[in-house]
Amino acid sequence: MKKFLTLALAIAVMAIGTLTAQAREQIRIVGSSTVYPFASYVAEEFGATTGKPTPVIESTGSGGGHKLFAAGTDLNTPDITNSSRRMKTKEFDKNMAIGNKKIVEIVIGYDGIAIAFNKANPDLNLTRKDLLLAVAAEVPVNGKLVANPYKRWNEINPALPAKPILVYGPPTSSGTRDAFEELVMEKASKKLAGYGKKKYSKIRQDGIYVPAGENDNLIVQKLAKDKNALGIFGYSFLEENSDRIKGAMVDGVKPIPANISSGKYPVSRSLFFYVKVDHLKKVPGLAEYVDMFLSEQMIGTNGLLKDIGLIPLPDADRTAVRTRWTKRQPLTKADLEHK
Amino acid sequence: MNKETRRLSIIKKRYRQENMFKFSAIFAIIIASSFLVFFLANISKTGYTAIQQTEILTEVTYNDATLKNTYRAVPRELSRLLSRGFLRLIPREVKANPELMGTTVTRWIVANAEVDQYMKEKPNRLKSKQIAIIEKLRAEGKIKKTLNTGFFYNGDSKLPEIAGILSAVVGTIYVMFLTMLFSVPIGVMTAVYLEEFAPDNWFTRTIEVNINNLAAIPSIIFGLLGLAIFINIFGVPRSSALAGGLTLALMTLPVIIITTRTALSSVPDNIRQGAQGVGASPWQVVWHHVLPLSLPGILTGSIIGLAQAMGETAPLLIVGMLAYIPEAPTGITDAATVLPAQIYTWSATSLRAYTERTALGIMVLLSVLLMLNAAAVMIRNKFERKW
Amino acid sequence: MEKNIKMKSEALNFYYGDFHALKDINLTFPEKHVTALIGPSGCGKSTYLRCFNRMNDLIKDIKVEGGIYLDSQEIHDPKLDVVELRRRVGMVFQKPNPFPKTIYENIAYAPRIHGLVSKGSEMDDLVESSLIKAGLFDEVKDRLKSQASALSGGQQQRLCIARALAMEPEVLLMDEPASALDPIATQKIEELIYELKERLTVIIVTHNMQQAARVSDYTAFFYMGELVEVGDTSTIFTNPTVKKTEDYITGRFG
Amino acid sequence: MLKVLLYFFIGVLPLCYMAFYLGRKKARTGELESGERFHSRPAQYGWYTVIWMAVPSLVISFIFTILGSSKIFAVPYSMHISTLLVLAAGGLWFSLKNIGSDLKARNFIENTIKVMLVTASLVSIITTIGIVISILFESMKFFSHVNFFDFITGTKWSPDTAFLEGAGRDGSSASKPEFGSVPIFAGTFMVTLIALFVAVPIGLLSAIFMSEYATPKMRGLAKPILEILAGIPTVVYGFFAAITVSPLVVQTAEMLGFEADYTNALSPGLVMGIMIIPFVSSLSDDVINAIPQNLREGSLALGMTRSETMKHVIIPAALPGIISAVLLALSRAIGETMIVVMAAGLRPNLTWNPLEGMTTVTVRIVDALTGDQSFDSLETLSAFGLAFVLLMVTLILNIVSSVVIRKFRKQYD
Repeated sequence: MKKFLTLALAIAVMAIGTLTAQAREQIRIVGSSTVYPFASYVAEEFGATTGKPTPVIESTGSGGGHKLFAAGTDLNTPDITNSSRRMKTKEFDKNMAIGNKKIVEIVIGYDGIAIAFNKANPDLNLTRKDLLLAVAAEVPVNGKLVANPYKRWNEINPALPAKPILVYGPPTSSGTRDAFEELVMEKASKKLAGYGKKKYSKIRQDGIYVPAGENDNLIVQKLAKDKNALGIFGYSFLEENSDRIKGAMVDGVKPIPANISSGKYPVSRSLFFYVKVDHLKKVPGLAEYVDMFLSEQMIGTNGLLKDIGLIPLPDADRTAVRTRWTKRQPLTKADLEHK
Repeated sequence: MNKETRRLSIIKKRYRQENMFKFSAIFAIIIASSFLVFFLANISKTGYTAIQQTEILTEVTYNDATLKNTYRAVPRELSRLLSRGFLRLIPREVKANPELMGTTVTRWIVANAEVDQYMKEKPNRLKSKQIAIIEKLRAEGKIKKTLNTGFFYNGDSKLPEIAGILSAVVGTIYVMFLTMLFSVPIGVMTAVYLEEFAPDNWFTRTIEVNINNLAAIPSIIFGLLGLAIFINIFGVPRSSALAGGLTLALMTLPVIIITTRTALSSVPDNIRQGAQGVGASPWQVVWHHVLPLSLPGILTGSIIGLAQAMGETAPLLIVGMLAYIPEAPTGITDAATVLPAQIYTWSATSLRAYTERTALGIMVLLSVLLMLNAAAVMIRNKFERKW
Repeated sequence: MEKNIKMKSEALNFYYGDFHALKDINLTFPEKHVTALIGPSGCGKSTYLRCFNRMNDLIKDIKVEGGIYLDSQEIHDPKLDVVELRRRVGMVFQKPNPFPKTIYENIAYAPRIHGLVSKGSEMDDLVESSLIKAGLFDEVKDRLKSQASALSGGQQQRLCIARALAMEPEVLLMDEPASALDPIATQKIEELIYELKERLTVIIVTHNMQQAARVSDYTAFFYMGELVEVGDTSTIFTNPTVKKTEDYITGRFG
Repeated sequence: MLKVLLYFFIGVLPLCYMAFYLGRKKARTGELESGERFHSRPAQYGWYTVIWMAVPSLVISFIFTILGSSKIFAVPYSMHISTLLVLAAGGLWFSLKNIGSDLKARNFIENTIKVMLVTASLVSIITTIGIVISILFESMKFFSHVNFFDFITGTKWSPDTAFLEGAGRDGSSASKPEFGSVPIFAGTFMVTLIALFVAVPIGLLSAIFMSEYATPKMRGLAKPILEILAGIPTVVYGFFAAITVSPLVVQTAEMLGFEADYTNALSPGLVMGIMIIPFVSSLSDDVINAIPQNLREGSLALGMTRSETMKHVIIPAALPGIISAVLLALSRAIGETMIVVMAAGLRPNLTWNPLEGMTTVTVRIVDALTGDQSFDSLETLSAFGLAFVLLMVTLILNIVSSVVIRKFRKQYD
C-alpha cells in the first residue's frame, strides 16, 4: 500500500513538474494591418528557411498593437509590434511605467499613399490643394468657410476633367486616413488663407467621400468598373492591382518607388516596428527574425518586400536603422518628441 | 337560381385562390432550394480550379552560386515563373542532403501564382515575354496541372501557390475539442439540474430566463466577453486555441442546455417512478435510467451546437484568431487559427489567386459541416424513441 | 312507413394502408331522423362517420371502395365538390374546437366564406338564429363580441353546433359530441339533438349506450370494422337479434 | 500558471484512483471485520474518499490559478504545490478516519453531485454577468465622454477629433467629434429589414408548404434543404455576398437605370434574408403543427378550402408564435456580423435608398476594434457603446418574443 501511495504521488508531482519547463517557442508579433503583409512575408521566409517556428503575426491595428505591447514585460505579451505610425509619447510612457525600458525602434521603409483610378483613364495630375478641396467638409468661398459645394473636378480647378468627384478612402479607424489627412489636407490647408492658415482635416460626409476598407475586393471591382471613382490606398494595393488601376500624380510626381523613396512623392509615411530588447534572450529566433527583416534581401532596393509594395528606405537610412539595431540602441522620449 | 350561380362563381373564385396559395407555397420552397443550388454551384465553380496546381519541369542546379542566390538554381528565364516557396528551401535541402551539391536534377516544381492563374485562363499580371515562355513550355510538355495536394498539407502562406489549410484544420480541431470539453459537461449538468432536480423558485427561473437570453445574444458580443474576461482578466494567451475554445464554449452552452433539456423531458415519468419504486436514489434514477435513455438526443444536440460553433468567425476575430498562423498549433495555448477565420483572411486579400482557394476552403468547411449535421440526423433517426 | 333516405353507404370498404378498417358496410340514413353508431373502441364507427363528409381525405395513404350517397349523389363523384359537400354535411367533433375568434365571428365565418348571406343585417339574423337553434343565444347574447375561448366546455360545444347549423346543412355528423362534457352540459346537447331532427338528419357516434337510447331513432352496432346489426333503437336495445349486440349492450364487453 | 490547472488533472487522476481504492478497501474490511452491513456500498465509500481528497485541493488550485493569471496575487509555485498536497493528504486522512458503519456516504455523494450541478448551472449566470461587466465598464468610459442621449439620438457620426487624438496628432484645430449612432442603427435596420422582406414570406410559405401541402417525401426533402441554409457559416455567406451577389446587384441596378454602390445594403440584406429563412420556417412550422388538429378539422368540416383554413384559422391562431419567430430572426439579423463586415460598407449613411453604401453596428464594432487607433481613443470605446445598445436591443427582442410565445403555448397546452 505504501508503495502505491509513493508511486501515485510521484506521478502527480512529475506531471506538475513538466509545466515549468514550458517556454514559449514562437515569436509573437502584433500591430498594424499595413505592416502585416510585409511582416508575415518575412515571417514565412524565416520559418521556411531557418526551420524555426514561424512567428505568429496578428493584425490588430497599430493602436491595438501598442496596447498589447505595453501590457507587460512577461512572455505573454508580444515581442514586436508593427506600426504604421510612430509610437506616441503616451504609449512610450506606458511602456516605461510597466517596465519595458529597452525598446528598439525600426523603420522598415515607406508606404506611399496612392490616389488610384481606373487604368482606362488618361493620366491625372492633382495638387494637394485639389485633393483638399475635393474631400474637405468645408471650403473657403469668398473668405468664408462654407459646406463643400464641389461636385465636379473642374469646379475646383478648370484644368481638371469635368467628371463627378467620387473618392473611396480609408475609414477613420485606419492609419492611412491619418496619413492622408496629415500629409495632404493639413499641409494644403495651412497654405490657404481661407482656412486661416490653420490645419484643417475634416472630411465631407455627403457621400462623395466613401469610407472603405483598404484591402477590399469590392473596391477594386468598383474602381475597375467606375471610371470616375478615385481610391486612396496604400501603395502596395496599387502594386498588386496594377493591371486594373493606376496612380495619379500628386503635385506632378508619379507614385513610383523611386519617387516615394527619395521623398519627391509628397504623400508617404514611414512604417515601423518596435522590439522588446529583454525578449531577445528569452525568445529563440527573435534576433534572427529582425536580422532577416533588415537584410538587403528583404528591405533592400531590390528586395523581396518591394515586390509586394514596400518602398525601400534610402541607402543611408537603411544603414542607420541597421546600426541602431545592431547596437540595440533603445528608443528615448526625446526621439519621439523631436520630429 | 340567381343565388345558385352566385354560389358557383364564389366556389370557382375560391378554388382559384386555393391554387394561388398552394402555388406560392411551392414557389417559396423552390426559391429557397434554388438559392441553395445556385450558391453551391457558384462556390464550386469558383473553387474547383484550386484543386489543380501548375507545375513546371525544370533543371535544378545545386552549387555554390545557387546557395548564394537561389534564383540561380534554375534556368534564368524560369526563375520568375517558379514559386519562391520552393526556391528558398534549396539551402536547407542541400544541408539535409549534402550529396546534392554539384549535381543537376530535372524535376517538376510548383509554378508561382501568376503562372497558375494564366494556365487556368484567369486574370494575371504576366508580361507578354513571360507568356511566350509558358507557351513554349506548354508546347514542349514541360508545364502541367497536377492535383493540388499542397492545399491540404501546407499551412497558410503569403504565396498563394503554396497556401493551404492544414494549420487552420488543426486549429479547428483544437478549438472544437476545447469547446466540447467545456460546453458539453457543463451544459448537460445544467440541463440535468434544471430538468431533474431544480425546485421551482426564483433562482431556477432566473437561470432559465438567463439561458434563453444567452441563446439570443449576438455572437460578436461573446467575442467581447472573451476578450475582456479570458484574455484581459484571466491572462489566457491571445489568439490561442484556449481563448477561442472557451469563448465558443460559452456561446454553445445555451444550445446544448436547451437540446439536452428537451431530450430529458421526453423521457416519460413512469420510468422515473419505476426506478424510484425499486429504491433508487434521485441521482441513480438520473444516472441509470434517464441519462442513458436521452443520450441520443443529447448527442444530437451537442453535434449541432458544435457544428454551429465550428462555422463561427465573429467572436474569434475579437479574441485575435484573425492572425497569420502558417504552422499548426501543438498545444492549446499556442496561437491557432480556424477554418472560417482562414477563409475570412483569404477573402480579404486582394491577390486574385486567393479567391479560388477561398472557395475551395469553403467547400472543405461545408463538407465537414454537412457531414456533422448528417451524423446528427442519423443518430436522431436511428435512436429516436417514441414514447 | 316510407321514409326518405338522406344518406347511404353501399358496399363501403375502407383501408388505412394495409389495415382493412371498414368491411363492406351497407347502411341507410332516413331523413330527419337521428341514427346512432355504437360499438367498442376501434370498431371503425368514427372512421365511418368521417367518410360522409370526406374528412378522411386529410389522412395520407388511405383507400376507399364502394359508394356513399347524399340524396342519390355519389360523394366521391369528381363533379361533386368537397367544399360544397362539407357545407351540406356539417360536423361536430368530440372536443369542442371553436376558432380563436369572437363568438360572433365563429358563427359568421362559414356563411361569409360560402357566400350564404350578402348583407350585414342578414348575417346578424343568421348568427342569432343559429345560436337560438343551438340553444345558446340566451346565454351569450350580451357578449357576442367576446372570445369564444371564454365559454365553458358545454357552451363551446353548442357554439360549434351553432357554427355548423349556420351553414344550413342537410346532415349533421356528430362524433361523440358529449364525451368531453359534464352531465348537465351533456343533457343540454342531447335535448338539442332531439330538437335538431325536426330540421335535419343527424348521425351520431357515441360510446354512451344510454345516450344512444335517449336520442336516436335508429341504432347501428359496429364491431371490428363490420356492421353487426342495425334497426330501430328500441328494438336494438330491447330485443337484439345478434348475440354480440346483446353482449355489448348489456355490458359484457366493450 | 494556467497550465498548473491542466497538468494537475493528469497528476490528480492517479491520486484519485488511489483514494478510491483506499476508501473502498477500508469499508470492505470494516464490513468483514465487524460483520454488520454499512450504510452504503463499499464503492460509495471509495467515492467519498475521492471527494474529500480531490475537491478541496482542486478548488484551491483553481482559485490560485485565477488569482495568478488575473494578476491579483501570484501565488508562488512552491506554495501552490505544497498547499495542494497538504490539502489532499488532509482530506484523505480525514475521510479514511470517518469511514464507519453509520457514515452515510451515499447521501454525501449525492449532495456533492447536486452542488456540482448547481455550480454548473451557475456558469450561465456568470456568463451573463461577465457579458454585462465586460461591455458595461468600457461603455461607461465612453458614455462619460459622450452623452448617452446624444449617442442614441444624434444623426451624425463623425469621430474626426477622436480619431486625431487616437492617431496621436494635435486635435485642437478640428471641430468636436460627433457620435450620433442613428445613421449606424439606420443602416443596421435597413439591412435587417431587407432580410426580413426576404425571409418572412419565403420562410412562412415554406412552413405552410411543409405542414399543409407536402407529401412526407417532399417534406423529407424540403426540411434538410432549409436546415442546410441554417448550417452554412456566416463567413461563407459573406464571401458569397461580396464576390457574387454584390456585383450582380450593381449590374442589375445599372440595367434598370439605377446607380448602386458595391457596398450597397441590398446584397448583405438579401443574403442575410436567405440565412434567416430557416429560423422563420422551422419555428413557424412548429407553431403551425402545435395548433390542435381539431381546429383544422373544424374549419374543413365547414367546407373551407385548405388555403382558407390556413389564412383564416391556422395563421391567426399561430400568429403569436409566428411573430415570436420573426422577432427571433430579427434579433439574429441585427447581431449578424460576418456578412455585413464582408459585404456592407463603412459609411455612416442615413438614407432610404438600399442601393447606397451603409454601415451597421457590428461592422463598426469590428472596425473600431481592429483599426489603427489607440485603444483608449473614443472611437475604439465607441465599439463598446454600440455593443451595449446592441445587447439591449437583442435582449428586449428576445424577452418580448419569449413572452409572446409563452402566452401562445399556454393557450394550446
